[in-house]
Amino acid sequence: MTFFDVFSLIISVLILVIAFLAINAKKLIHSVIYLSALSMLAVVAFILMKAPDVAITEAVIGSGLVTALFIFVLLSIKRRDAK
Amino acid sequence: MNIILLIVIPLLVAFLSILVKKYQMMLLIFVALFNVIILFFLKQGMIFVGGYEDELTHNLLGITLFLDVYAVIALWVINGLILVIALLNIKSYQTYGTILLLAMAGLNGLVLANDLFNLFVFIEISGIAAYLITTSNKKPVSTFKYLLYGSIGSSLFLFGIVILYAMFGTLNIVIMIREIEALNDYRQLILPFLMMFIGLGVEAKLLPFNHWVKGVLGTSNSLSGPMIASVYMAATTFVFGRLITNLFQFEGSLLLVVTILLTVGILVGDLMAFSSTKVREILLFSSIAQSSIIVLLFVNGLVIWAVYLIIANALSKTVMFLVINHSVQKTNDDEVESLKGLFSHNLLVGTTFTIATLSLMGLPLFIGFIIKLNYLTMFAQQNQFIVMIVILLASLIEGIYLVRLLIKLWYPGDQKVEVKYHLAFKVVCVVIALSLLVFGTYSNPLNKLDHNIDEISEVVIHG
Amino acid sequence: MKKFFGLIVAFAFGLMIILALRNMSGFPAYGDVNLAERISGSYFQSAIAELVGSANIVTSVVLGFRAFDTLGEVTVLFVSSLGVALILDFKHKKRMELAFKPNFMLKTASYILVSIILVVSFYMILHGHLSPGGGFPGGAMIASSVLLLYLADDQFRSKIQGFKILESAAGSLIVVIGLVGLVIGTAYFENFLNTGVIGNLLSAGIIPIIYVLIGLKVGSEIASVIDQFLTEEEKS
Amino acid sequence: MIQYAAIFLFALGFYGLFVNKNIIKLIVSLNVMEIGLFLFIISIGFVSDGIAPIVSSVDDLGLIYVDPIPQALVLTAIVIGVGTTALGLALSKNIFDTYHTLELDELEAIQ
Repeated sequence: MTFFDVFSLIISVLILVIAFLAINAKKLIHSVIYLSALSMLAVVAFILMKAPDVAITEAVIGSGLVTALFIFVLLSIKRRDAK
Repeated sequence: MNIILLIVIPLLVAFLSILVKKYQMMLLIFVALFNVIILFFLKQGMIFVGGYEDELTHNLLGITLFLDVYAVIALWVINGLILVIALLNIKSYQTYGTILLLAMAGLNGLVLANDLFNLFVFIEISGIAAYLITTSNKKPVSTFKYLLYGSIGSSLFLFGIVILYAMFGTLNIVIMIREIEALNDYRQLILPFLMMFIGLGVEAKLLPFNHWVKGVLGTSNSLSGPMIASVYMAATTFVFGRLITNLFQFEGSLLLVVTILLTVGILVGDLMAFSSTKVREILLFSSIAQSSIIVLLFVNGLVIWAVYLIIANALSKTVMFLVINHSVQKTNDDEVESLKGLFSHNLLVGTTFTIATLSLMGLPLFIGFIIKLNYLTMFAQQNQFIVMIVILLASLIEGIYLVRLLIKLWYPGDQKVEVKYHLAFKVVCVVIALSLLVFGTYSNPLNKLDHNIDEISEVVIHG
Repeated sequence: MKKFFGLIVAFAFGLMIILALRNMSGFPAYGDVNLAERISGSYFQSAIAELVGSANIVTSVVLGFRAFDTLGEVTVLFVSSLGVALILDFKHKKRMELAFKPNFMLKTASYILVSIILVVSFYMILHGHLSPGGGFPGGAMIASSVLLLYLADDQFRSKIQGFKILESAAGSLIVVIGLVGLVIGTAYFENFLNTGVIGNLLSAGIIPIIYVLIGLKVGSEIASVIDQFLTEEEKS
Repeated sequence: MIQYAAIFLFALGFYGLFVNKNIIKLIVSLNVMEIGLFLFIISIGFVSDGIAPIVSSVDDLGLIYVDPIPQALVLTAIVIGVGTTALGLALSKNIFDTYHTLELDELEAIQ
């Protein structure tokens, strides 16, 4: 098993664990953070599969902007709840 | 006159229309008129976007668009109805001009696409435009459900496309058909076909995923009702038909599963319509049943009658949804009881509504009868008796609840219902009702259309 | 308990797909794909690669052979930013106050950081046809620099009208370049400029121009979406 | 190996859509499903000893490359996914402003 196979095995297991946590997290903020971590792992998987273009796009858009939008919505919800 | 103008001009005008917010409805009317005029000068055939036609191996490098008789009819239905609906809603829905422009571009692209991933992109464009059209119902929860089901459907469709690409190495529908025919072992292709069938089935209101229809159409208004119920349904069923007749090979167990799914869909749709008392719910459940019948016709290869059924259904549903939604908006009460005697005051609109319903039911003298008669005889020839029995039973139930609806709407109850229909309304309803009547009695232009639809597969095969 | 049962069903669903894919003879196993059978094999022949002329073959596919998909996808972003504006349109908008109050140091430091991000994103957009990256990540970086300004500076409100004009201008220019290809050449989105030598900065005809326009459009659209999410109803 | 993980991720996203009732959680599981789908698409085009499809000059067009078409498809699909997610989040913000809850069963009870 070359380094390449071992590393992709670790990444696959990690992706499945983090995805399960993202779906079944109790608090919303945790599930959003797990989603962002999942997106970063997907970037690593894209690099493993020799797709640099997609890796950069997923990194900037997936874990950058989508997580920011989620957190803004959660912020406005927590603010509205507090009132 | 290149067919690509039908997609590109609405996009260009939509991009520019966000600067001139006030005139977006006017721009929409101009572009719709422009599209309808262009339809006269289009020549059929295949065009290459980007000009990448590789003469050496003659395989198509880039994306291609394909126009044949089937697509011309679809374009006529889509652009004509969007022009009509836009004209009627010009005052009440000012801010939806740009979204309707993009919906038109997406639907035209949907019908013309000859590349699977391009088809997925246009499904997304027209889908997102549809979610925004339903926001006019002011019901964010049902819009969110529609968005969710739409995204699930298009993800499944993309999954099916990718499997086909992995197996055949191409995304071009014409080449894919040749390769599938060369393979002709349907058991290999059950997974992608089933995924694409369910993926598109979400948009065409088929059984497994049509939970969103009740929320969206149940609270529809005079813009989102006709758009979703007739224009979007016509476009998606046209694309569905093209894929089913040419790409998918339905045999053996796959055919059995799909037929069961559709027949259950027909019965469930009609029974739900039978049992509901809200006017809009009756209409939306009958349109679910109609779309399942249409897809059933495509699956059994009756392409011509499925096309006529789509046109007849689109026309009658536009009239019915326009009339009902307009009256429900005025009285803002959904129950059939509250609309009793609606037509006793405005007779013209009432007669057009009755013509549309009778043609939907398939009574003689209307186009619905000819279609139903022919496809039932076709089924008899293919001796599929279970399907015939189901359709007869469904049309019986349909007859009962539509007649019951008509009686209630005609004969006035206790309180007086006064709903005014402005002139443009009456003109549109009369024109559509007349076309239903004319094609019912004098149907040889349709037969002329018959033979050149027949060779859809030949044209597609030879490319 | 329901979760555990659901998990079993999901695992079975995934397993079923894998087994179905396995016994499909046409479906290649992971990794042993022969590009010659696929259409993409012909993208690497020198005659055809010269036709488009971009060193990054993925960009030649995204903007050359399958340019119509990218046009469709730019429309999707346009529709979704239009939709977000339609859904969240309050009468009188007010910036949403965040919990922390940024002090002076954060504000000045963030302006320096924003300029660095912008430089990187313009580099990425301009070299879209040479190195990985391109219009989409470049545009998203422009939007993330606007996001940084929002977070670092409390009173910052980007000029929405400016983004709208930039977005509509870039979008219509992309479509017009396609139409010019139709008028001059034979087909829509035809590469009518000469494609030069693969690997140079000024190669691949209209592709760098379109990628710059896409970068500006994606950047302005996501920035206006972020602005919509960070404003809320003024409680008057 | 990553292809199996991608298919299981897709199935996990499906499971998330059926199990969750909270609107934000639904959007999260929709994103999980789409990430799984993108990983699957890229794994289709992977060639075992190929290199990234970036050509430095004309003469080394002969090397073994990875399939560029799935990467082009995923580039488009990622941005389409962002569009749908932004719309879904705007809708959820609108729903919360009017109904003050994000649980689907409570919302259906209200409607």
